[in-house]
Amino acid sequence: MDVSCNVSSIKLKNPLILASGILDENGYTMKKIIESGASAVVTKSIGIEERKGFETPVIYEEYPYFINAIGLSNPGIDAFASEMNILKGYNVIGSIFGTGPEDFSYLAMKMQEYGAIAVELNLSCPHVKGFGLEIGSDPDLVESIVSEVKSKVRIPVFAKLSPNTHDIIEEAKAARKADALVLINTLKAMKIDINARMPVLSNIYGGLSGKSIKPVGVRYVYEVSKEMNIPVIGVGGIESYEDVIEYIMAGASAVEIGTAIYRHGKGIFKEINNGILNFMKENKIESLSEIRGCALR
Amino acid sequence: MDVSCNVSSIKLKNPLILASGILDENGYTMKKIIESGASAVVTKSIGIEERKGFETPVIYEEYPYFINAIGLSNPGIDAFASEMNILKGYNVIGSIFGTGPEDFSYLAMKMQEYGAIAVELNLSCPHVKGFGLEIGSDPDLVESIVSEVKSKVRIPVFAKLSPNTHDIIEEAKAARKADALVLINTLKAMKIDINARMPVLSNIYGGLSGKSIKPVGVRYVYEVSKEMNIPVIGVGGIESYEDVIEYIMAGASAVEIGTAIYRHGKGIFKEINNGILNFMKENKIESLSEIRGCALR
Amino acid sequence: MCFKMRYSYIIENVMENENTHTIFFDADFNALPGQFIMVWVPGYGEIPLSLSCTGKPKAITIKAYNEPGMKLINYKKGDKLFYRGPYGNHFSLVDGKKLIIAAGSGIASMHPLIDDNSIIIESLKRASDIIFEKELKGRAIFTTDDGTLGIKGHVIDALKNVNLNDFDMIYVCGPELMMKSVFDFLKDKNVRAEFSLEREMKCAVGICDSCSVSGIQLCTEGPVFTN
Amino acid sequence: MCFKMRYSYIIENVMENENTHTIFFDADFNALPGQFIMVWVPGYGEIPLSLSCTGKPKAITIKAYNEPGMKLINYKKGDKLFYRGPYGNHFSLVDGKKLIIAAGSGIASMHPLIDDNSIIIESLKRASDIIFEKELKGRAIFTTDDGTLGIKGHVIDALKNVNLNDFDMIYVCGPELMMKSVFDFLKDKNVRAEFSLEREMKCAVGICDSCSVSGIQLCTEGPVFTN
Ligand SMILES: Cc1cc2nc3c(=O)[nH]c(=O)nc-3n(C[C@H](O)[C@H](O)[C@H](O)COP(=O)(O)OP(=O)(O)OC[C@H]3O[C@@H](n4cnc5c(N)ncnc54)[C@H](O)[C@@H]3O)c2cc1C
Ligand SMILES: Cc1cc2nc3c(=O)[nH]c(=O)nc-3n(C[C@H](O)[C@H](O)[C@H](O)COP(=O)(O)OP(=O)(O)OC[C@H]3O[C@@H](n4cnc5c(N)ncnc54)[C@H](O)[C@@H]3O)c2cc1C
Ligand SMILES: Cc1cc2nc3c(=O)[nH]c(=O)nc-3n(C[C@H](O)[C@H](O)[C@H](O)COP(=O)(O)O)c2cc1C
Ligand SMILES: Cc1cc2nc3c(=O)[nH]c(=O)nc-3n(C[C@H](O)[C@H](O)[C@H](O)COP(=O)(O)O)c2cc1C
Ligand code: FES
Ligand code: FES
Repeated sequence: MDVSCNVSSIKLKNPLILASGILDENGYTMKKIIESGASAVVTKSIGIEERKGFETPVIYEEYPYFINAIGLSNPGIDAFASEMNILKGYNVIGSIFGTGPEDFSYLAMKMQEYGAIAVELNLSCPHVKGFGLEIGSDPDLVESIVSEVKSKVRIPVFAKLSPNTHDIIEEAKAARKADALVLINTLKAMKIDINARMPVLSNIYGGLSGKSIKPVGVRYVYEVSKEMNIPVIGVGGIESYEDVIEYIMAGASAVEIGTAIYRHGKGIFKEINNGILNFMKENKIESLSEIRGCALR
Repeated sequence: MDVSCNVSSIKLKNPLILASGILDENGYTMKKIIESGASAVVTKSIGIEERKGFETPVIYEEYPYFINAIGLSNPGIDAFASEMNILKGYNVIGSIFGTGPEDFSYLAMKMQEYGAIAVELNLSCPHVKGFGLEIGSDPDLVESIVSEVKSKVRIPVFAKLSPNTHDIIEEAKAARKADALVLINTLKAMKIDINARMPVLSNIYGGLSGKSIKPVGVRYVYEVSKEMNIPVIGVGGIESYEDVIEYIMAGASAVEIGTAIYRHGKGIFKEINNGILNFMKENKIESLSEIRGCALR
Repeated sequence: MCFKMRYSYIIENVMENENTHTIFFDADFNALPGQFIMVWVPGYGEIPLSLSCTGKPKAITIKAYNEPGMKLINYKKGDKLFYRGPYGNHFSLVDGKKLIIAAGSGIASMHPLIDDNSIIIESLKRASDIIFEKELKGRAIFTTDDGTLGIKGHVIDALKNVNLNDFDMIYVCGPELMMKSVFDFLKDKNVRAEFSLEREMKCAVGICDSCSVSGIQLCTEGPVFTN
Repeated sequence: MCFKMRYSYIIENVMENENTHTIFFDADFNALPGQFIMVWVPGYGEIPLSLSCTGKPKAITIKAYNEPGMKLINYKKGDKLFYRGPYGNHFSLVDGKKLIIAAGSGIASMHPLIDDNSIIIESLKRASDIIFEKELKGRAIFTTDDGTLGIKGHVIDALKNVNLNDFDMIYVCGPELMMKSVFDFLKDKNVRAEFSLEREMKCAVGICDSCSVSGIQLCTEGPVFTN
């Protein structure tokens, strides 16, 4: 049985990638995650300059909700070189964010220089003004960012899109020059504590991730896989091997896992991998390509 | 202690309204719901002609997910007269859907004639082609529908908007002539059964409701209440009195409850009402207006 | 309460008559006579079906009319049966003597009630419509439209000849007209009776209003009602 | 595992010294010495604080530096204390003799460990920085930077005079430099020791990477580590 998979020109030993923003600011942490069974890690989204991110509280948790407003805290692309150094020889996908084509292409080139096997454009963070969501909802800007980055780097370029939209196909088409689409980022959401009578997150709004958003994530992967011919990486609410299979049947080439780590720990990658192998054995599936997109109608 | 509330010119004995589409196709059922403690009911969305809706399965349930694709099944506005007749003297809000200003204003007039205390425009059903979501994402169309309906009926007009959007404020502004906004409808989502290897819902896509979407609903209510001066009715994932208080603190004038009924039964209205009263007592709150919007920053 | 879609493997598919089959499947949920499940036939639809065996193995007995039904009766041993549930309330279980009144496939939901302490009155169109022949043997009074088995006529024609006071409980299931006639017949008699109603069901969890009668949801507050 | 935001009522706010307060609150979760909670001061921020009492009532002892801290030490009896947790692992509980080595507010997390079987070495800037004076009485060896109490010097100066083999466990908490010096001092001695580390913490549930040291998350795999 073969759980390996290809995303554009990248070959992965299994479809399980660490999602951006979760345990991936620190080189040693990312190394641990890969040693725990992930086939690759996506770094925290890195910008041109250091950002402290928002004041605490930056997360709110009440299963099945997980809302975060970390605020793109990151050390800046230059300082990040030292973390990338720790990861030489490992499968690292560099996530980057910026305000326009110049930022993104500069950051992408840096990531390539640092040894990233691919670059993931964060076009979709829902809670930071001027980045992410605001970019993601402007198809022309998305198109020019993707084109510009593609023209500047040799490594594959993934575009991570926002689920806070009414027309994912329009968005996806704007990003069609990317080597793969990553769906989805978090849903803009919030929590008010009724006893404190105020929003919990210092930023008020945050991004909903985890279990609650899986049906939305699967739908985006399905919709895009059905309408377009482009590799898709599925993200959102994956907690079990069943969830991974669901995304793959919806058309995903691979998946990213984030929030689930807080309940299941880093062991989740091995656990899910074993689950997938068992499922394949029971159902006499030799390779994931047999079931990829099989639910598409 | 006073749990009554006003939504535009309508006075309700408590803030708990039955949401559209749940136990509200049948006059006797709606009567039962009001007798169980709801201050008003919103009817199932009614169109010009009868619609059978989609083939089964039309729901998928796996707590905390609830996905439906009923497909706007309804008897048509003429046949619906007999259900409305059963409800004479009760607080019924008529939900309607159509393809443009003419449909909506015709249906609204009918609802007024049938004795509805208000009309709710369904501008947001996410899974039926040509209705709802497609309309809701066209601000000009929304604006002309709301204007047209407002010019034709005396009863208050509520506009129910879609959460499947990147800019709720743009949408809300298009509907600003309405007497209140209703936020939110379901999120477009889907479920694939990995053992059957196909989507569960016959329509493939459905709307995600229930617990999972509460943080998204609260955020929409908060965002609109903060930016605009228009009454808002909060909907989405309400299961407990805490959830109702959360929506009210986000600025909601009243709330609608739907999916929670399948776990809590019709008794949920009395239960929640008691919960609200206890909360008010413990916190020395005399009237809901004291806390309405108190979390807005 | 968690009703997510599940599946069990089919153990056996028994043809009861031309278009009625009993499908046994290997499931370990708890259920009581009168409860039903929503059976999903992927690609064809989802339909409510009573459990005709509530122990181990479980079974459904289906008279195929529509697409999902036709597909279902062709399922083979080892196939997956998808379903959610069980849903609904159940027949009261009594220790004493039971009278079971059925018409057509209504007998399916009452099959688990049949034992040495029960008498069955069953009405059929014709003799060849009979199902559960073995279980009914020696315990059943039949009526048929064409007189090919038992009394020519309807359930009431058989019911008239029975001493109702012999029974601690009467269970009824079948087409609504038939149940109405039984209900009316029993109205002024001092007997305990339970009726299982069947209506179109879409959600089965009490929110879509498609199965409602007088503001009551058959799927959650029924399908069994007392006289 | 459910760490949603909760609140408890404050029972008492005891001033330990100028800017250090112990706040007792009425909570019934289970916790062990060494664990911490994330305290939310609405409008001001959220900070990790060790439980300085783990029984009933619970308490936190905070040395106020930043905005949330300043706000917190002014909380009154009857106010709501918002928090989530408890988080992290805990000190090993041993039956025998314990040596507790603390500097500054590091003593807070080890307060629940103090009993008749323990000796404390505490290092302070000056005598007036002392907290938990009553509990420490007769059990503590002090060192101060300015010599206003006990030995003038650092923990190591006190540690040198102690027979380490008397102790079944050594617990250490304080600034990282101090812990490093203790760690190095103990390196070639054959003793059991546990160190509680403090780093910036944002999520406390092991996903934000802000508290990581060599790929280990202090919030979930720590804060207590063995030598
Ligand atoms: C709680 C409950 C339990 C049920 N249990 C069983 C069961 O154990 N076994 C079983 O076979 N069915 C059972 N049914 C009925 C079964 O679900 C339906 O037959 C099936 O869903 C098709 O229904 P439909 O109305 O969609 O028929 P359609 O697809 O519309 O059927 C086509 C035609 O067949 C006719 N028809 C449908 N069903 C019957 C019938 N049973 N007898 C005579 N004419 C019929 C319809 O009137 C229609 O004219 C049950 C229904 C409910 C609500
Ligand atoms: C697991 C854990 C448990 C903790 N338990 C406690 C506890 O029980 N009691 C307690 O008082 N604190 C405790 N802390 C520390 C406390 O959380 C921080 O002091 C507080 O969050 C402020 O931290 P900051 O880094 O944001 O400081 P800032 O707001 O950046 O502080 C401003 C300045 O004060 C200095 N400073 C901050 N804290 C200290 C300190 N404790 N000692 C000396 N200088 C300091 C900083 O270096 C900085 O220069 C704990 C921390 C962790 C991680
Ligand atoms: C704490 C946290 C931080 C995140 N930071 C980023 C980020 O920096 N860049 C990004 O593209 N996505 C970020 N995300 C989104 C995730 O990568 C992912 O798209 C989302 O959480 C859905 O997946 P999940 O449900 O498995 O977590 C973050 C998510 C969380 C929970
Ligand atoms: C089964 C079902 C049917 C629905 N039908 C309608 C409808 O006809 N019109 C409408 O405006 N909303 C409809 N909705 C959306 C609800 O009114 C509500 O906006 C949504 O479910 C979120 O609230 P909840 O989480 O309390 O259910 C339906 C929801 C469900 C679950
Ligand atoms: S089937 Fe939906 S309410 Fe009964
Ligand atoms: S505080 Fe976030 S990983 Fe430890």
